[in-house]
Formats: sequence, structure tokens, C-alpha cells
Amino acid sequence: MALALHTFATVKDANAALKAAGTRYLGGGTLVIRAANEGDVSVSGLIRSIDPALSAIAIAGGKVSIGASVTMAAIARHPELGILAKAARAVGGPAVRNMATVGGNLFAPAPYGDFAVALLALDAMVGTDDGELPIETFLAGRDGSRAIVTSVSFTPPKADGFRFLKVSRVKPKGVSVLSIAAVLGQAADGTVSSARIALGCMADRPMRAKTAEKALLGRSLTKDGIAPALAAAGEGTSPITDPIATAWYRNEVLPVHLGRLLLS
Amino acid sequence: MAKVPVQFTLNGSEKAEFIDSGTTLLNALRDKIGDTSPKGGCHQGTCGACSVIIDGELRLSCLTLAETCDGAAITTTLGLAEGGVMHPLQRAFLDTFATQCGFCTPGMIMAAKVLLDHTPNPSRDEVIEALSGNICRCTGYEPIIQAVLRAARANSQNAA
Amino acid sequence: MELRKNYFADVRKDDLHEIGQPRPRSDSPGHVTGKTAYFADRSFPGMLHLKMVRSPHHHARIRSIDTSEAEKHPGVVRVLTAKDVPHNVYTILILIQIGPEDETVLADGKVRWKGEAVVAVLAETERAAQEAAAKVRIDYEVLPAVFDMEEALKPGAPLVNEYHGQNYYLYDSGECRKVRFGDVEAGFAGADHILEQSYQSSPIEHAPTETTGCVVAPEGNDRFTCYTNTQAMFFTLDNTSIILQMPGSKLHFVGGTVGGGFGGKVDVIVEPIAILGAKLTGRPVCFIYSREEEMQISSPRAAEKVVIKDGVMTDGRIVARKVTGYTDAGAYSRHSPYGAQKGAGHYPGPYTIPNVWIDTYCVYTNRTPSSAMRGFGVTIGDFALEVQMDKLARLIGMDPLEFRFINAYRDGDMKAHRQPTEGAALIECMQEASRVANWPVAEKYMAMSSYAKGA
Amino acid sequence: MAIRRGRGVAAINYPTGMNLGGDPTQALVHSTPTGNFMVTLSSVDLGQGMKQIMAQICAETIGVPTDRVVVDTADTDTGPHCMGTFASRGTHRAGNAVIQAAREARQVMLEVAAEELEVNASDLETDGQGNILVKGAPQKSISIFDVALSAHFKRGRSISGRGMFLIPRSYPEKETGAMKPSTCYAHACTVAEVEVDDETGEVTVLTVKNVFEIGRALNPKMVEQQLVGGSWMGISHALYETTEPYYPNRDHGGTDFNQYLMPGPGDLAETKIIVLERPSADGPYGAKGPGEMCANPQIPAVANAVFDAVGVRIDTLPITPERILRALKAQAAN
Repeated sequence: MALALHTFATVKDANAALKAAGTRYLGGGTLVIRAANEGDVSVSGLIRSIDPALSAIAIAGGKVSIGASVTMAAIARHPELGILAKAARAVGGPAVRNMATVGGNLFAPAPYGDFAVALLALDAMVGTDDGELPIETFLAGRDGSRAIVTSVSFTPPKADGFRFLKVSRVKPKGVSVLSIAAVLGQAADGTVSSARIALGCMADRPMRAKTAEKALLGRSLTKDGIAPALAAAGEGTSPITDPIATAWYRNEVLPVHLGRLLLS
Repeated sequence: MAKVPVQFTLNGSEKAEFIDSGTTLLNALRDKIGDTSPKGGCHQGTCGACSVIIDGELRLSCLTLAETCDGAAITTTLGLAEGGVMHPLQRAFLDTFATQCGFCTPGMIMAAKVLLDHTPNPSRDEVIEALSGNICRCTGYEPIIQAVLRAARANSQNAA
Repeated sequence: MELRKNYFADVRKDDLHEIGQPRPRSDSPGHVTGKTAYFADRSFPGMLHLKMVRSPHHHARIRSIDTSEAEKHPGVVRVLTAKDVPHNVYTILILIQIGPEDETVLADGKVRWKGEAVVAVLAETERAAQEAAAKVRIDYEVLPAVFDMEEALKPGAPLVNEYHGQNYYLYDSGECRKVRFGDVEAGFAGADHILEQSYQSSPIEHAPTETTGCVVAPEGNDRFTCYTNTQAMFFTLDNTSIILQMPGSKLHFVGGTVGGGFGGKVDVIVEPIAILGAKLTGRPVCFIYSREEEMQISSPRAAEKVVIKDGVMTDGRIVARKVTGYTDAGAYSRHSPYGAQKGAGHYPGPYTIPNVWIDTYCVYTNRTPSSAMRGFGVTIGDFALEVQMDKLARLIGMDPLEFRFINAYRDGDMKAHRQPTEGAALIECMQEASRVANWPVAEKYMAMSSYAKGA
Repeated sequence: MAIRRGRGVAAINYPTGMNLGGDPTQALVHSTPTGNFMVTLSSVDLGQGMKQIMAQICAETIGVPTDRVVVDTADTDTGPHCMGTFASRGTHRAGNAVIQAAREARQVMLEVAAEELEVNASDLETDGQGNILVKGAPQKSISIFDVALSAHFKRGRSISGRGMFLIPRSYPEKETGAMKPSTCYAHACTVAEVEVDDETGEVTVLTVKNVFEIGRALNPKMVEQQLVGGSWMGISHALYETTEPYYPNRDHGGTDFNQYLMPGPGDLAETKIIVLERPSADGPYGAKGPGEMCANPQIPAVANAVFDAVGVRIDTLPITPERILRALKAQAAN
């Protein structure tokens, strides 16, 4: 069947259309159109919604809500989303960032999905017409997920509380060897009071480094202070092997890069 | 097959076409309209040869459906020269010997144009970042970086 | 870039008008304005799109091919299999009496690498061709495959290609191309040190920004015009003529403006089947590799293994060098037997060594057939040779650059393949490198010349 | 963590033209009625600038500015045979064919000029600007424009020429391998400086200093293009490129420019290019083929620099961070 695009004003109608066989939601096109170009004939109906809410960024009451159709470029240049700029700029080159959306990034398989790693560290909620889900729950079930993601929302940490690192072979733009996002709270004495660390490429989708997080609590961000966390960084990981790197290599350098990020 | 109407301006002139739904902008420009300056180097979004400017933003025409461009203003490298006079970027690419096979050139020029439109005096790092989605296999990039820096200097001299 | 005119000024005329001048390139204005016409910038009304159905297996027998559903698919105009190709033999180097006829245009009975072309689908749109390609049913009996050159050369290894009867190319000199010069064993026996090392590479893709392809238009007079990005016009025309059993006078090839080649566009792969499609349908046909095909289907630079054994004296002279080179041709020859023997002519590198033994093998495995690439037959050899040179210098405690001066070839020196050296300039390159890299060497090396000793 | 620095050198040579010869190329040259010159070939321009270089070679040989020459190539209905563009043969083989064709055309041109000027053709020379002068008496001259008009409309002469260049095929002797692979060789020496991160195995190429000997830089800017791009490709081969990253295992081959790794514009080494010219005996104006060899010496130079930096040998290409890290770990374990 020939490919056809169906555009809907509301997410509700688009969700209804997605119930038909052979349909897929069209976000920025970087995943879906590519698949079609490459001969994936399983999709014949492309569904999209042009609901303006999908493209909105709302910052109010200490909470950030980003519409699923907001592009990486829009986030990178938003004056109040400075802490996310680095993660948004980690995606693709300039043209890809003008197209790639927040919603799409949540579905991007490793080694893609660096922005979703940042969202995982931020403990974002993922919104659909059915309500909101914690991002961890969403990512775990994303393969079977059919409902259109409408937004992500999170409480932004203090500017110095968010750290992001993407390691790639090719500069300035290359896909990830791995990416790390960390949201750290620090007590007055500098010791870590809270930690959320998310990893990209260390599994088939973004994952938390929970043992490392625990090992950081109460520790200072010094070489010795973070040593237990680095030692535990690889716990629970099952990194991908792809043309960029093997699982072995990713596991080997994860503590190195995590250490550099924490000490930066 | 369902045909859908699409209307946009291409390099300042109005275009209206009936296309097959699901046609990429790249194919619409090349096959329907006859502007072959955007090149199909990968159809994956990984080479940048198909780059065009849509409403002031750099886009990959291979991953953009033509029908989503209804009402848009599209610029391609074919439309840069005005009255037979080359754009400073085109001139700079010539002067720095920044083309070899030439296949990546239109995409590179599109990426560079968006950069200079927003950042008339870019740093070397800003040029590198702006070109980072475009693959060149011949030049080793340095002559292209030099071309963009040269065009920026020419612009600032003209403005002064 | 800086031209150093002080070297070789005595043998060069520098008073030319056009030569040596940095004239602007005549093709650049077309490139920067987007007006240069590449092959794919031509399209014709009613043009069909060709998509290839490829083997998902590394090695398999084809039990049956069922194209009936594909043929019924809306938009499909024609489906081609091996029986449709008039002379279904890929003949690439036959014109210069090298190439064995060991490959088919469309697989006939067997596939020998994952990605081998089996069925060609011609349809009104790319999408229809893709959909129909997915409906072609091929029943395979999977066979054992071999991927490692050393495994392939062992007795009892799966036979990759029946044409050869063994997993290596048989030269007139036997299982390898040989060079024998001096007495290499005597050289080793008299050497102060022996160093034997092994070097390896994996396949490398040309990755031109423009993928391989062609657009064919029937001219209505029984002639066909093929717009192509081949690197060799008549090579392609003449091979196509043989495959299609069609007089060359019926074929018209137009090209010459190519979006990068690097050796990747010398295989005559897309043109014959596209022209056949145009002939059988009477319609224009385009066959353009997808990026994935360019990366994994088009021939890469071969993987190579190079084993070098050297005998070296503590004073820095290399007195014996034995090189065994293996070129991983993949499942078919293409240009690999030629590339492997080019290596034999290149070793032992730009050095004068009195005792040399070279064997270069072209080995078949069940992987994508390799072929020519920039530096064909030499690039990986140079990597091996020059890392070996570094190791030898360190072995005897000598500066690596000075070590090369001691062994560098000069005019009149006899090479291992028994040609006297002419026009050498290695010494001068190293002298200049010593200067620009601030890597000082002893004055006696800076005083050397490539001109014949005593001249 | 330590960033460790090292440098390495490599020196190479490279044959010009198809191995063992036997690879012909032809050219035709003719003048238009107003003294422009057409070069007809079937050689392919892959981006290296074949068309421009053939125009410059023809112009030099005829004695006109390059912009008076048009190159029509790669149409098999009109262009005579060329073996193809590969093996560093384009400039050398086609250039020689163009010279031969242009010389023949020039001879006719001088004969017509001689008739117009009532002198002997052997007494004439060109000034490179489009005029034919009497040697020693430059006030006595005629423009090539007028000569072409005369040839076409008055004297009925075709200012044209045919060129063919063929290095006879060499057949290797079976037992000794005695053979003639090539008639001329280009040369290079490269010094590379690298930094290696000994915790991750990542390599940064800081500088490459390349000295190339290429016979003759027919167009220095175009030679520079090829040498700079080639140097980049050499580094790319050394550190990044493979279609089968886990060779001989066939899995995980890259299918796009994200997975097939090459240095990006942010990975460029500071690159120096020095060119020496020792004209080759049989090259067009002494030129050799630099297109392939320019990408070779960086590979071993980088490999040797990595060893110099961290003391491990990576004898398998590409020299990936993983291979270095594994070697460093093995080194530490010993």
C-alpha cells in the first residue's frame, strides 16, 4: 500500500486513527520517514496531529512542561531551558535538531535517545491523553505503547544540579558511545544529598544507575568520595554492541566518564 | 493513489503541485519541480546533502514530507544567486577551492547560509557546529570551514 | 600547501604558462550553484524503479524462487531472475584477461554472501518496488559459511565458489603471486635480528556521498542511453554488451560527473541489469543504491592480512624481507586477484633489500565481494610495512627516521621485482619531513640524495 | 587519567597508473572556427578535477589560455576510449594522450599560421596568450583566432589531433616475479603527533605534517585539495573506518553515516602539506599520480605515534579506542 499522511487537529482523533493497522505516528520524521525511505513497508499510514499544545513550552509554578512536538532546536534556544540546552544540542546536527522532537526521542532506540536520558535523570512525567506516567515506567513499556505522547514535564533542578555528558567518536556530531545525565542535590557541606543518574547506551533504552546513585549519598564530590559510586556504575547495565563500540568497551569506560562528569 | 495539493514558495516563486501523499520534499523538489540542487545522499538524515531552508530553518528534505510544507517558504542552493550574481558563500566556496566532487556542496552551502543569517561573524567552532550534520568525503572539511569563514569576513566588510 | 622548489630544481622547467598555475576549477561554479548535473539529476517520464531482492544468508542453495505474488503487486511492471539475463556472468576483468567468470548478475542456484542479488523488481514507484520485493518468496537451504581467511585456506573448509575449486585464486604462478630476489633464507641466517609480525585490517567502504547508480532511457531506435556514475565508461559499456549479448553500438553511456568514487564505482554492477530492465519493459529505469546498499552491498576495500619477517643488522641495514599477503576477496573475484598481485609488485616498499621473498594470496570467503579502493593493493601493505619499520628501528635502538634513510631506495637500485629504480624521491621527502616536523637526523642523512650513488 | 603524547613517522612510495600497464587512454583535440579548442575524452571526473587539468594541459601544449579550452568527456558516442579513472592514472594517462593530440593540432595551427605569415612553421612560437609569433621578430604575429578562421574558411585545414597513450602490458615472470608494475612513483613522508587518553583509549591527532613528491603540481590549488582530503582520509582509515567492526564476524556492519565512522569537522588535525616536484620521465609535464598515495602514509604514522604515546602496538586496523584500551589493560596486567 502506498504511503499516506493523515493530519488531525486533535490528539484524540489522531489516537483514534492510530488504531488502524499499518499506522505510525509522525513526529519530526527522523525515525519514521527514514524507515519508510529505507523500505520498511509495514507502515502505510502516517498519522500526525497539529494540535498547538503539542508544540508549546510552559514554565509555571516551578514546573516545566514541554509539548511532544517541540524540537531539540527549540529547547536549545529557549532562554529558560538553559540547563537542557546541552542535552538538546547533543542530538544530531543542526538540521536534525530542527526536526527531531521530544516525543520522538523517547522512542529512539540506543544509541539514539540522548535527550531521553536527560529526561530520565530529571524524573520527568510523560503525558498522553490517558494521563501521565513516570518516565521510567513509560520507557519500560514503550515498545507496546500506542498512545501519542503529548508532553513531558518535570521540576527543573537548580542550574548547577544538572550535569550531562555525551561521549561520541565523531566530533562535534556523532552518535553516542554512551551518554550520562545526573541530577545531584548537595548539602551545605557539599556532600551529595540526592542523586539521580541516567545512562544512555548502557541498555537498549535509557536506564538508571541506581546502585551508583545510592553509593553517592553522603559522599563528597572528590576522587575518593565518588570511588564507590564509580565502582558500582556498571551494576545492572547490559550495554548495546553496535558499530560504534562493544558492550565491553561501554562498560569499561562508563566509570571513567561518570567520574569525569561528577568531578567536572 | 491519492494525490494531495501542496503549495509553497520556492526561492521566492509560488509553486503548486499535486503530489502523492507521503512524498518527501526532496523527491517533490527534484522529480516534480525540477530543482535538483538538493541531493539524495542517504535518504536517512545522516549526510545532509539534501539540506534546504524552510521558513528560515535548516531542514533535511529527505525526511520532510512535502505536504507538511504547505504555505512554507523554501530556499535551495539553486535560488541563492541573484540576478546571476553569486551569493558571497558561493563565491567563497569557489575562492577557497572548497568543492571537489561537488555532491555535498549544495547542502553545505545551505547549512552555512543559515549560520550566517543568524550569526554573521561566527567563530571557527560555530562554523564546525553548523556543518556538523553534513558529510563530505573529498575535502577533509578544512577548505569548507575556510570558505564559510571567508564568506563571513566578506559580509562584514560589505556591511562596514 | 607549500611548494619546495629548491628540490630537484635542476631537472625541472618552471617557465610554463598554464601548468603550475592555480587556475579556478571550471566545474566549481556548477557545484556551488547546484546546477552540476549528476546522473540522478536526470529523470524521464514513466521511469521505473528497480529494487533488488537480496540473499539474507551468507551461503545457501536456492531451492526455489516464487515471484508470482510480487508480479501481481500493483505498480509492478516486471520481475527479473537469473533466467532473464542473456549471459548471466559477471565478466569484469575478462577484457584484460585477468578476471575469472566466477560471478552471476542475478544468483543462479546458489548465493555465496549475505546481500547477493537474486531477484530484480521493476515498478512504477520506489514504494511499489519495495512492497513487491517483500513479496518475493525464495526457499533457501542454508549451507555452512566461512568468514576467516585462515579458516578458508584450511583443508575441509566450506567451498565458497565452485568456479575456483578451492578458496583461493589460482595465478599462473600457482596459489599466489610470487617475487623471489636474492636468497632470503641466507639473509635471515646472516642477520643480527629477526622480527616476524602480523598485521590485519577489516573491510573499508569508499562512502562517496553519491551512491552508485544509473538511469537508463530507451532511445526508441533500439539504442539505450545509460546515465551513470561509473569510473570507467567503456569498461562498463563493453561488459554490459557481453552480459546483455547486445552489440556495443546499441549502448550509449553518459557520465563523467561523479559524486566521489575512490575506487567504489569500477564494478559494473548496476548498469547491466538496469539496461536489461529498460530493454524488456521499453521504459526508462533507474537503479540507485540506497545508502545501506552502498555501505554493505557495494564492494569495500578488502580486509587484508600481512605477515612480514625481516632480518636486520645492528647497523640498520635490512638484509632480508619475507612478506606473505592475504587479500580477502569475499565470495567473488571482482578486481581482487589484480589487487593482490599489485601488492606483490609493491613489497618490500621503497627500500633496497638484497634478499626478498613475496607471496600474495587472493582468498575467497562468504562475505561481500571486495574490490578496488584508493590505494588498491598497497594501502594496508604500507600500514604493515611502515609499522614494521618502526618496530625494527626500535629493536636495534635506532631513530626510526634515520633507519629509513639507511634503507631508502635510490636511482639505479635494483628492486625485488627486477626493475632498476628511477625517479626516486623518498630521501628528499624524509629530509623535508625532518625539517618541517623538527625531527632532526644526522647530517649525513641530510646530505643524501636520491640520485644514483656516485652520479 | 593521563593524556599521553606521541609522534610517529612513515615513508611510502606509490605507483602511477594501472599495475603492470596495459591501460590505454585516447584523446581528440580540435579547434573551433574562432580558435577555441575542444578536448574530447571518455575519462571520468570523480571530483579530483580531471576536466580542469586536461584543459590546462591542452592549453599549455597548444599555447592558449586555459579558458580557451573546453573539455567534453565521458560520452561514449563521442569520446574515444579511456580505461577509466582509477589507479592514480587519470592525469598521467589522459594527460599524455591530450598532449599528443594537442601537439598534432598545434602543428597544423602553426602550418596555417606559417602560410598566413609567409614564414616557416618551425620559425613560429606561441606566447601563451593566444598569439603566434615569429621567433626573434615578435612584431610579426597573428592571433590564433585569425589562424583558426583561416584554417576553416580559407585554407580548408582541420586544426586537430589524435592522442593515444599506452604503457605496454608487463607480464610477471612466474617463478621470480620479475615485472614492471609502473613507470613512475610518487613519494611521501608523514609525521603525525597524537594524544592518547589512557583511560578510554581515545586518540586525538594533533598534527600531521605531510611531505609529498608528486612529479609536478599541474595546478597547485587542486593538488592541495586532493592532498588535504587524502590526508584526512588516511587518518580516518587509521582510527575509524570499517564496514565490519568485528571482522571476521559479519555482525554490526554500519549502514549509514552515523554508524560508519569518519572524522568530523571537529576532529581535524592541524595539517601541513609540503610538495616536492621531481618530474617523471613519462608524465605529462612531469606529473605523477598523487590521488591515492596521499591517503596512505598517515595510517602507519598515526599507528607509530600511538605506540610512542602509550607503548602498545595496535597491528589491526582501525586503531579503535577499544583496541587501545584492551592493549593497555593487557600491558598493565603483565
